[in-house]
Amino acid sequence: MTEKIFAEAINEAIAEEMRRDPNVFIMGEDIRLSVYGTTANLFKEFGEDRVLDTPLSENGFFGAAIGASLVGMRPIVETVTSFMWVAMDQLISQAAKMRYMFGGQANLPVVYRASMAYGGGSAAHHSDRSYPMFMNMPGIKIAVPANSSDAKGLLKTAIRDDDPVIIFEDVNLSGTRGEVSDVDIPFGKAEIVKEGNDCTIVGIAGSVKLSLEAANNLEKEGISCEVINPRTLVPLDKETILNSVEKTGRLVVVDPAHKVCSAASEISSIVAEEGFWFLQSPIIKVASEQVHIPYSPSLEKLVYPNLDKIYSAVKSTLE
Amino acid sequence: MTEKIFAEAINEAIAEEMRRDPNVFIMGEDIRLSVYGTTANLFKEFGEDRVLDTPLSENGFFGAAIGASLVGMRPIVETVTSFMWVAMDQLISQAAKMRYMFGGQANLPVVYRASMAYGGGSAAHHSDRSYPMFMNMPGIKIAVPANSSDAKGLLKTAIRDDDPVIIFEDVNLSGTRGEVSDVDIPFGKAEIVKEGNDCTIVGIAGSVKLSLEAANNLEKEGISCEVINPRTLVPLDKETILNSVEKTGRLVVVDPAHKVCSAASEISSIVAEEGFWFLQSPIIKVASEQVHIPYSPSLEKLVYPNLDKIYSAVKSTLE
Amino acid sequence: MELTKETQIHMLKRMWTIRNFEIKVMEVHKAGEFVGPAHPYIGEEAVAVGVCSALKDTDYIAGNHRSHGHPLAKGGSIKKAMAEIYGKVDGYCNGNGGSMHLADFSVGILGESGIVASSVPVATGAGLASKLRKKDFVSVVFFGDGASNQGACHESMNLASIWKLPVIFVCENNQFAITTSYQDSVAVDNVSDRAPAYNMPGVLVDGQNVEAMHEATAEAVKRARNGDGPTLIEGLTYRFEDHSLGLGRVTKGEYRSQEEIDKWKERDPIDIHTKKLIERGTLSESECKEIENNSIEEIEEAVNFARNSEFPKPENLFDSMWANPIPKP
Amino acid sequence: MELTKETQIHMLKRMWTIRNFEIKVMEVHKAGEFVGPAHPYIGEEAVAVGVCSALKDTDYIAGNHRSHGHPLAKGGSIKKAMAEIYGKVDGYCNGNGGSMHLADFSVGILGESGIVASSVPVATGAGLASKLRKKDFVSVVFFGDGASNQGACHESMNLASIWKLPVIFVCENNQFAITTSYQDSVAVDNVSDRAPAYNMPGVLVDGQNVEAMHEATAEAVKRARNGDGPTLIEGLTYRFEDHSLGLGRVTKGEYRSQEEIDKWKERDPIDIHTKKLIERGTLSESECKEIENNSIEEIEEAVNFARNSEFPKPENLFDSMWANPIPKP
Ligand SMILES: Cc1ncc(C[n+]2csc(CCOP(=O)(O)OP(=O)(O)O)c2C)c(N)n1
Ligand SMILES: Cc1ncc(C[n+]2csc(CCOP(=O)(O)OP(=O)(O)O)c2C)c(N)n1
Ligand SMILES: [Mg+2]
Ligand SMILES: [Mg+2]
Repeated sequence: MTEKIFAEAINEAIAEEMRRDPNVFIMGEDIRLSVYGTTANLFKEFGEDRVLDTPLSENGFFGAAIGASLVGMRPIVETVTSFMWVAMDQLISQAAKMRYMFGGQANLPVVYRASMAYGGGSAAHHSDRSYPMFMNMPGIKIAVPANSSDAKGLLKTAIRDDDPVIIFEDVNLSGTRGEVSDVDIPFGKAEIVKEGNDCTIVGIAGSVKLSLEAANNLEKEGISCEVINPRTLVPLDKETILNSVEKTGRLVVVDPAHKVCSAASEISSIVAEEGFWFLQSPIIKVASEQVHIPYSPSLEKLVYPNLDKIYSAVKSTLE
Repeated sequence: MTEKIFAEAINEAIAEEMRRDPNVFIMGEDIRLSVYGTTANLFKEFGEDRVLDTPLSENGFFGAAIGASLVGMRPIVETVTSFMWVAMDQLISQAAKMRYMFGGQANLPVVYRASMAYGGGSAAHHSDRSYPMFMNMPGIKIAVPANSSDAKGLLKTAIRDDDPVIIFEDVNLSGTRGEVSDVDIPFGKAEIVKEGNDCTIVGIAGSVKLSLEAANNLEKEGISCEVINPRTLVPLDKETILNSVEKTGRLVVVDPAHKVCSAASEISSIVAEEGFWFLQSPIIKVASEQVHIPYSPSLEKLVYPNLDKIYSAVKSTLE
Repeated sequence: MELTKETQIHMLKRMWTIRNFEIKVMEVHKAGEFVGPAHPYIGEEAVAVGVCSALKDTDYIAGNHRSHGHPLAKGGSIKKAMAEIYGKVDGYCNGNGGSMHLADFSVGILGESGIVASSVPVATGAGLASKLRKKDFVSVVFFGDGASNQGACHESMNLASIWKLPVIFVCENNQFAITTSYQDSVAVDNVSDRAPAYNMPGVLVDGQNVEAMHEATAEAVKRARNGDGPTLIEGLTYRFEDHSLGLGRVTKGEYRSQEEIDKWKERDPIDIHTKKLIERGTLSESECKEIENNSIEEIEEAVNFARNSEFPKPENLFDSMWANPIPKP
Repeated sequence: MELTKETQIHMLKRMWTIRNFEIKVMEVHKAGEFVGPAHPYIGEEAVAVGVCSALKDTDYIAGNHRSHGHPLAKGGSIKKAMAEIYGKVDGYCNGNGGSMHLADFSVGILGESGIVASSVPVATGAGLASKLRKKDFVSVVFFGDGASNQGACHESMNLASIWKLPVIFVCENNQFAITTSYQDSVAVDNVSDRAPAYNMPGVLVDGQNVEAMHEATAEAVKRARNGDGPTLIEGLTYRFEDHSLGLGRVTKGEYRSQEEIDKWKERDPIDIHTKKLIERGTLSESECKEIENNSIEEIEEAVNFARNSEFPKPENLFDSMWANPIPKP
């Protein structure tokens, strides 16, 4: 076990998988010079046939990755969450649907790494957190790493998986440090980040860290929260969540995505259906306000989940 | 009040609005010959500057509609739900975000009419029901007409509204007949289709008809359901739903969209948060299975909500 | 250069297979034996057959909603194609796909796409794999005149050109996108005029002439395998039937005249090729007739196969969703 | 044809405004006065200024992430531009947009777009409105060499051409998309070589020569107002600074040599134009200097305005979401 920065952990996962399997390659915009900070040195090590700088044509090269995966390669595509809109057709019509439409003939081991930058004054065009939309559409696995260990372990699993995967890499974690091991992290197994008895908090991506901080502070006030990191949203480990709510009787879901039809909505609705009898109080969603991300720092910070919102949510479940 | 077929009601709304306001025009693929059955005679009446056949370039002409709306026109765009993927950038990056990003300077009175065909053997590429994804993204109003009256009244409201609107026109209703009036139907006001006391059923688009049929049959077994047609999902009239659940204590949401992060998930999560204390039993989602729409009729019919699924959902809330 | 006798005959057979397949599909659709949409390829057979006859089994193709001609031309199983259209478990896709989503990976058919132009980037990616892994295969994509206006075509052609990928872009210009003439929708005279915008050769070919299509493709394949990059081939052709089964209501006669249709029917690709074979003495008239008859029989067998195949079972609904399955949400 | 003295001077002023605006933005960004990204237009001023000086106030423009030059060239308020970059309530967009989303509808600026190429269809639509409602205005869209590879450009140019829309496509070819050379990403030699693929004129212009840009635009505007349709203008230019403030880490010197940068800096558009004005006797050296100094003052005022403006208040978070507001979900 070594300590790594989130961005390094990603880099390491890519390099290791590229060494292991000559069919793995990576493509994206300006990755040779590592504009987004996670592809440093790959070009040097692997050369031009394994590390491809692409033109500004996301629909084109997202689709090219799909085609390459169909004939045996394992492409990794680097992008930014907000740039996926221009490539939705390839993501939805092809990556998500192809295998099923073709009766299982198509293997699609393609990974889209979507960096998810929000909270830093990038404004509405560069601050999307769109995983809930992809959750609605069957066919793509969705990973939401919450720390360096997840970042490496989930990416390695993604690369080895024969289904298409989108990894949403929360840029707010880029500089965070954490233990990183050599083991893959399986999809669909949530992590109980902290045990507790009074209220379950499920956090998503960067919100796991926030939820843990909130839980630690609430502990001092005598409120014992269990914090869960789902790690993947498709598949979603609902058992771990339901078991926790069975114990605590209360649930808060912290999700940086827009609130309506969010991952928080989904998790809430699962528990309202399958864990209803465990519940002692309303399920509270702490998600982003239903507004675009304003540029102005005075407004932007109001939009996302924060400690205060979590405190009051947890407390309201205990009233 | 006169009786009209759903598709006629749409046609009538378009024609009336085009007569009323010279800034209203319609564009889409093969609309002059009314390939999708709702634009008959418009070309004859309004001519080539008001009824535009477009090339196969959804991203291009969806965006052109946005640009035209910015400078004072009121475009209606005809499309099919599944063709919106190729145009997501214009829908999300521009239609949904522009007004807010520009501090309210941009008025975007553009209407996208997305016909939603499913259940007829069109397979995965032509059977999308994607309104939940658009619900997640603020900035677009979403109408889901459930009958001829809605079809006309909501479309007229949409055309007059200064915000972008997507109307999901459920093709399973195309041939249904219903009363149509000359009044606009306001956004954000749900309709109580049938009153009842034991269980609330919220249906979406074509599922309202199904839910009503189920409720009528359950009535015979002595189970009294209240059926609600939200009419619009953005804005969503949660008061009407919450009031109903306050009365009935039980909720089933019937949604033809894929189940995960569906409109059903959202409505369930709202009630689990704001109507929790009214609830006497779990909230049940009856939505499409999390699988692509198979071509084969033997499989396709398994995917969607149907009467039996509604019966057992309602009954389970009463156990 | 004259093509081998074998190729000439092979092409006639394949065109007859497609023609009779489509005739049968129209017949059984009318009889209500299946319900989904289907887009007949009748009149355009020379395009797919000319192209695919210049390919190897190890080469890849991808196509669009007008989907039956491509896999049949590439050598996909006729029976499985028909069974798929019937939504049966013995179809290419076990009934999951239907007419618009035929695919047979075992002979290089990466699949047809109901979303117009959507398979163009995918096929480009197969070409990319060939280059990156230093393989010998080429990748071909069929798309229509309407599709050529989609951004996906632009992006893919640019990618294929800058990376010199072994990709062949085949525009089946049947002159209409449903009811919209390409003259009203494509800003240039010919789709192939756009090739210079991607620094690749663009060739306009008589799409009713199967040998011309073959030759243009053979040339493009040579370039592709040589590492010289992509080619845009435009086959100028005509759809003899309605756009789609079931759309007859709007698509009969209103956007194109009966005269025009009749004029094009005089240029039937099968007739043209048959005449040549007979003139050259490659085949006799009766040998040609025999090929036609054999194909009718073959299609009859395929239909019977499809009719006798089972519908997929409810318990198989989720079968093809994932390579590594996940729990039901 | 020589431009009027007035226009020549106007162009010098506008270029200085942009130059000094950008210098100031870099300075205050370094000082941490605002945090968001910003993409300096230094070196490319002649493109936006040349183009916009050939437009009327009633004409429309739309742009991209390299966004400050376009609105300033079109006559947008300098103070509001700066205040927007500061995220203040007196900005164009009340602080909602920031650097990448400047917009001033009051003078025809339909807005900049952070998503590359995404405003191209939008601008095309403004042109469509002009045609459908028989108005006189034209619509201009600025996009980069990188953007030209996006499908949105293809679709928009095709639409504008078949409908003969009064749209002017201005490709600011500064030769790089972040670190990617257009020579590696655009399959043709010049972006304007693609115009024939849309049956429209394509002109390659020296983007350091503001008068050349003006003239090419004036010609395109004439065509557009005449109903002769769109034009593609490529201004060949160079970005003197890093791609974006804050990205210096990767974008300094690794993908382009200092020599190349220096060579291009010798072709500073302001120098080139200033020299001309002095040579022609349009202005004296000291008059030119005065214009420069005035612009510095003007920018200083703008910065003070921005600094003194308030941040938006929490209660205004939802203000601009809807034209017809809806209840908070
Ligand atoms: C993205 C998208 N837009 C629209 C459609 C509806 N549609 C199906 S086929 C077709 C016409 C296609 O024309 P073309 O590409 O010329 O092929 P053809 O049908 O003539 O063979 C259209 C508009 C679609 N399937 N996908
Ligand atoms: C769709 C999309 N993809 C990627 C980006 C990230 N990005 C921002 S600017 C840029 C380069 C743009 O190059 P160009 O169009 O030449 O404009 P320039 O920056 O050179 O002025 C990139 C890749 C983006 N904003 N949008
Ligand atoms: Mg066609
Ligand atoms: Mg550039």
